[in-house]
Amino acid sequence: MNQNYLLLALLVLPAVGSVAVAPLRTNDRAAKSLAMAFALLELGLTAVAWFSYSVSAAANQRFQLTFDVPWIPAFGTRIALGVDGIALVMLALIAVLVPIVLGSSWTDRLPEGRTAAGFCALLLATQATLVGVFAATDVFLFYVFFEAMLVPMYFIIGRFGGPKRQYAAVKFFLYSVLGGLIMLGSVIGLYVVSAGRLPSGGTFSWAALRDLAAQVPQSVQIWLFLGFFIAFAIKAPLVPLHTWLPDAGAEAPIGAGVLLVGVLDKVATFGFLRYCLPLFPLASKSLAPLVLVLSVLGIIYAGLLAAGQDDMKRFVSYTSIAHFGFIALGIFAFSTQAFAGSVLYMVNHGITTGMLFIAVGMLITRGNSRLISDYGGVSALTPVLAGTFLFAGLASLALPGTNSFVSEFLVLIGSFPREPVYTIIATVGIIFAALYVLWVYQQVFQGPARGNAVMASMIGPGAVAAPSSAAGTAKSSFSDLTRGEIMVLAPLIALILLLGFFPGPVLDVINPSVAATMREVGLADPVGGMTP
Amino acid sequence: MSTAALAQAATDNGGPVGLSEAIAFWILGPMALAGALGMVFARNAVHSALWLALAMLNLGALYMAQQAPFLGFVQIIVYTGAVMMLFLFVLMLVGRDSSDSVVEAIKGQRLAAAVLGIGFVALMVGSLARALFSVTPIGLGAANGVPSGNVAALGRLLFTQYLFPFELTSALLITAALGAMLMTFPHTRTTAKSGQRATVEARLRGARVSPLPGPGVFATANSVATPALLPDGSVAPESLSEIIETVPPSAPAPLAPVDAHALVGADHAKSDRISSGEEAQP
Amino acid sequence: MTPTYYLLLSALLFSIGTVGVLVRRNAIVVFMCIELMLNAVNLSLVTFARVNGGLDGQVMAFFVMVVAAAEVVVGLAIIMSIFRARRSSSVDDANLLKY
Amino acid sequence: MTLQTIPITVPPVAYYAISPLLVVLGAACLGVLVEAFLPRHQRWAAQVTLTLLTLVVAGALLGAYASSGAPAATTLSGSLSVDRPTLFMWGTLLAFGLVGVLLIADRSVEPGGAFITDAEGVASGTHAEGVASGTDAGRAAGAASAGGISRAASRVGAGSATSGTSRAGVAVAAPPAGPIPAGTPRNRATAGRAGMRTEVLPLTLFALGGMMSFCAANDLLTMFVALEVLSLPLYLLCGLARRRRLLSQEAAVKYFLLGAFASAFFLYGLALLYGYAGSVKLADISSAAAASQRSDTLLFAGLALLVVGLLFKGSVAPFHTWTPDVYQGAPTSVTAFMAAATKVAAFGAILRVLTIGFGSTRWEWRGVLWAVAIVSMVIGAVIGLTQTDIKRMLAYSSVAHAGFLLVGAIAITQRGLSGTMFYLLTYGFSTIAAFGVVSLVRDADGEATQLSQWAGLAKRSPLVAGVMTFLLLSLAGIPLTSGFTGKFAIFSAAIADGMAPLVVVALIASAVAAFFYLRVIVLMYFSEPSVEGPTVSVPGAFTTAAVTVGVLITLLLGVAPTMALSWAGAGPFVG
Repeated sequence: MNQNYLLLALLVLPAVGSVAVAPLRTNDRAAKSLAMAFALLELGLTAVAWFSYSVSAAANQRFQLTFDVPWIPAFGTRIALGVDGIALVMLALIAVLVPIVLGSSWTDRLPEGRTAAGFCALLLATQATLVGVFAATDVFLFYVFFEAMLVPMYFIIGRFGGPKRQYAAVKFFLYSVLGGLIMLGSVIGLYVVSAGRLPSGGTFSWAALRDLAAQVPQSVQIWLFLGFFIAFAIKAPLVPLHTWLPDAGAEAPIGAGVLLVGVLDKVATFGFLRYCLPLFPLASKSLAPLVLVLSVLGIIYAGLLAAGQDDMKRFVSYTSIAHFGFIALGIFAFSTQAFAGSVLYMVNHGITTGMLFIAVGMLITRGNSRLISDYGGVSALTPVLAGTFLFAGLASLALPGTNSFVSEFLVLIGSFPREPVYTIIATVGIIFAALYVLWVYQQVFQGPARGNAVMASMIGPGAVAAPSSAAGTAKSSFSDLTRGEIMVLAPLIALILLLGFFPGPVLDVINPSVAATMREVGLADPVGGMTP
Repeated sequence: MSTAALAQAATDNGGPVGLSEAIAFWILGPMALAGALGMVFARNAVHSALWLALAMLNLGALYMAQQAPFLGFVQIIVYTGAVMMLFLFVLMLVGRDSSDSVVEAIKGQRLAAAVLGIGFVALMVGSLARALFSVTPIGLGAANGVPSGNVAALGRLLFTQYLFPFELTSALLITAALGAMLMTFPHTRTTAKSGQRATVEARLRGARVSPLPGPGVFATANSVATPALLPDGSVAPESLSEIIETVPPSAPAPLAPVDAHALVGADHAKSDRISSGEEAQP
Repeated sequence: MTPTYYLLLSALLFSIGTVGVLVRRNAIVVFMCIELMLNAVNLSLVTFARVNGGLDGQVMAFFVMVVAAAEVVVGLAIIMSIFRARRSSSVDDANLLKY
Repeated sequence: MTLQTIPITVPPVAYYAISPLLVVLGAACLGVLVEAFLPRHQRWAAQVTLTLLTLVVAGALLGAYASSGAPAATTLSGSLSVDRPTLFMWGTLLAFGLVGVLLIADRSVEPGGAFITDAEGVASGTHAEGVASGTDAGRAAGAASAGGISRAASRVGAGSATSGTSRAGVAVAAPPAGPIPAGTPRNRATAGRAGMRTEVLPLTLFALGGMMSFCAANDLLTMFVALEVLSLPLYLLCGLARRRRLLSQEAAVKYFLLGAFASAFFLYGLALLYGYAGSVKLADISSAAAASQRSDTLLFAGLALLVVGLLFKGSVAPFHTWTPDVYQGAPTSVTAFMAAATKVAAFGAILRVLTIGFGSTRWEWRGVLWAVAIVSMVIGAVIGLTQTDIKRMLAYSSVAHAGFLLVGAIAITQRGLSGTMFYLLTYGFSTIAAFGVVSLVRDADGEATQLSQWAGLAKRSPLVAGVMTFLLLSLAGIPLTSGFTGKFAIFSAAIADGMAPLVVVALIASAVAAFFYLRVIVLMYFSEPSVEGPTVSVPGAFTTAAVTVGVLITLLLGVAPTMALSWAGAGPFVG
């Protein structure tokens, strides 16, 4: 078999980087620079992978750039890597976001006693596990990365997060471990099922299991599906299992927060597409109503909760939950457009929410408070930041011309023929959630200067009459974005516009894989659908 | 019922239980049971040990009745004779609070234990009875008989069939010896042993040249538990034993003049006191 | 009468020993109760040897005695050492290890 | 009286096959001789050399025999069965023995070693010290002084004047210059000079020999004798801690009494099975169960009692009550050795008994063991949450792990067998290394085992905190550690044998258990260290080697377990 080492390199590079950066405890600057170098190198490698991926061959070859060696023969596991279009765009998203995250954290004040080396090492470790999750084509290997992903993220939140970071980190870890262990049951179940049906014994190979899927009776499929589904629903998160995300998102440092809502959670929607649907087609179809109800519920509920938040990071987290509901709706509507829309949505959401998160982070750095009520009239002080924030908000609102518009539109027209009721409800809900972004913008940036944080920075420390909610004293007065910060945000703005106007290249990569997934589910597009 | 007769009875009949054995069982069995119950219910640990010895003796006799003469003797000599005596020995060393407290440490524990025990008895008795009442024993006539009797047959088994466990018990015995030394042998000396000269010098240059007063000396009783009294009637602290609980010097006040007197005479009074042995009590 | 009565006696003795272990508080008495349990087992072994018509049961009883002797030595040594430390052999006094 | 003599034919002995066992037991005896004849200052070096050499030689012999491809066979009249699982477990035991001995022999972490020393001996060690001093000396002093004039009162009260008097209030005499209080420089100096009692090393070897016999025993009598051979040294070792003497002795008494109680049950089970089958060979019991007309009551009563004894050794709930106390009270190095090796021996025996002796009747008893496994997992995970002492916490973790092991053990299949044995290997190394790390975190009173004392450890010693974190993640079963591969092996065997509900319970229990491992990580990394927190001693070569080996193997078995898995799955039991 022809081994392609590109994906292995993608996987190993950040891990090596993590090990290399970790010892640089005394020199923050060197640690950051080295980490950035590794991240950029990874970006370059990812670009190579992107261009090595042949769109024309994708129609009859599910995975490209494959690498496959046996790992633990006794368990039938292999180190099998490979990408389809869906995984490739996710890899690209990671590769783009990590340098930006590093850049946005460049000037972060770390909690006392923590070093930038630790942060960067953990970030790169997270990146390595994320690459593994998306590139694995062996279910066991996927599971290993899925679980391993928790550990660095847990430490990032727990060590570098906000005041309630312990609580948030533990909650995050426990939810994820619980989900992961339930999934482990299903992973083993898959193996046992395959051992009973294959002459060569059990396997974890995704392709072999997919081919086997039709032979597995529906009752078994449902049990196995539920194992995977619960794990993904926790990770996504879908509504009753979502409570960890607002805490984790609020307490995580900005950089980690971007990865958390930008990429980590896409693992779940990716998992729906890659594992739940093709491996358990019968179960997916029979349980789709349940998922749809949960998705729509999530959209409405998270939208309402977002409206009630005073904490900006929590607010962004809640809008993310709403968006995830939307993505899940697209996936379980079973149509090519909706699939493609969902995948594109995953990418776009990573970019727009990431940008929103970073913008919020920049504001918080200036005002030293996460509370919306502590701000007011900031745009007069920082017009560029205000503009950036507005832009991110509009992108998240799916304004035509931004990237989200394309994906949201695709999901809507793809879902509507099959699930009109859910689609309509979801649309209303998602607009609500997005509208609150504008409301927050208005609260924070418009009008006369007001709010504790703003006043404190204007009058100077110690002069505030009631600094109850302002965390400490504002040391930095409100200055506009620095050049470095603009450099961090610029690529994101460019991507938002680019994908808004020219989604074609990405859709081309996605479409063959989406079509293959559709075949694997065994459904035809509903009548009246359009080909994107 | 002599053990020899029992052993005789045992070798007589091979399998089923004969009348003589039945009589022996109905005498020895209840006694063993009584011993066991006595052990559990006796408040004093020494009494418990004695009750247990009774039970073990009876069990030894029962072994003999069951064609196991060697085991019977081992039971009596080794178990009752050595092991139980070791128990008693330790009890005497530890004997200070060897009686049990009546207080229950855990509420309702006794009741629970009793219920558990009765349940266990019912279970075991029921299952054994159901399983075995119809069984006729094969008996050991063949195994014990030719060519050289019970002991030789046991030895033969020990060195063939059970060779490995037999050898393994040696590890057990070494461990036991090593452990007993390790746990109970008092600390070895840390300094070099002092010679006679050093001892003499230490004594002569020390605070006290004369020997320590023995307990009971100058006092009204010669029990080791009674402290020696100094000429002024106060207690001589050096005379207190380190290992024995000392009875407080009772009512020294009236004794003081009498004692001073007693030193020179009043033989009658003194011998009376000593013989009564209860002088120390107020 | 059948040898079963021996087994019943043995079961009774074993149970009495068990109850004794559970109710008595003095470590040495508890240990004696365990010895009683071992003796009860020996009675069973001897009886089963007779029922089954082989001497294995007797050999096993012999092993039990050897093992019990070694166990007694170790057990009493441990009890002695703890007694020296705290001058009590009551199980209840040994309660540092409760959380 | 004429004696006819019939010559005894000694049963054939496969010396090569059982050579590792013979070497270990022989060296233990040799160690006793060394103890008797060598002058004191040479003993430590001689014993350590002898013990380590023994383990290496035994391991080499084992390896040579295993690779010679000799067929599995029973030897010594069927007392011992040297088959592939036996060889695997012997190898595991020898490895744990080696690592355990390294920890036990270490004299650098605690100057002079963690065991009672020649200088202090037993009697003077009884003077109150450490944690025990406060409550106990006070109580003893109070009791003694209530009895009358007592020099004993002042003697016992010595060294703990403040705590003793404050509690008892009646301790009469002011403390004279009594024994040297533990933890002072003077004490450390004398201890370092005097050195530890080296009897612990032969005792360890005896225990190891007992364990090896235990998991190879092919009849119940050998198993019983081996059970005692492995237990008695452990009872003794538990009571030999130099610090916190009272705690240690109490642990020894508890372990001893409960252990003897459990072995009485084992023995009664043996007797009933003998009554049932007329033999105590496992294979005979199995064939009797298949053929017998007799009521099965005896068989199952016997099995139940037998299993109680075995589960006790494996510290499976509800027979686990000794575990936390003993793990906490015993010297940490002994706890490490015991936690890892005893589990192997106990589960080796459980596997053998269930597979050979009762494999044919498994449908009748399996339900009960299902329940036991669930109870064990739940109790271990839930009560572990409430612990505040890290050794107790690891003890409850061991109870939970015993439940997982039982899940694998009751799937009477080749997969279940190999999975359980592999799990024993993974669990053992993680646990030994974890206890090794525990022994490093110390304050003036010795080991700082209170969880609160571990707060902020990562700041003081990032390396130790990192190692501990890795080991805890392994115990929690996170991928890329050996704990995960072990869990996977067991759970896949169980699901393949149709025990999916049990596996679901096990998975949920693992998630709960993950929480208490996580608590330690949270404390170490996310909390601020207290001012008077513990220090991390710089370990000597021995402890470093032990912890390093444990960590490396934990990583290796997590990433590339193929070789170990194939050894574990090399063959079935032969009875």
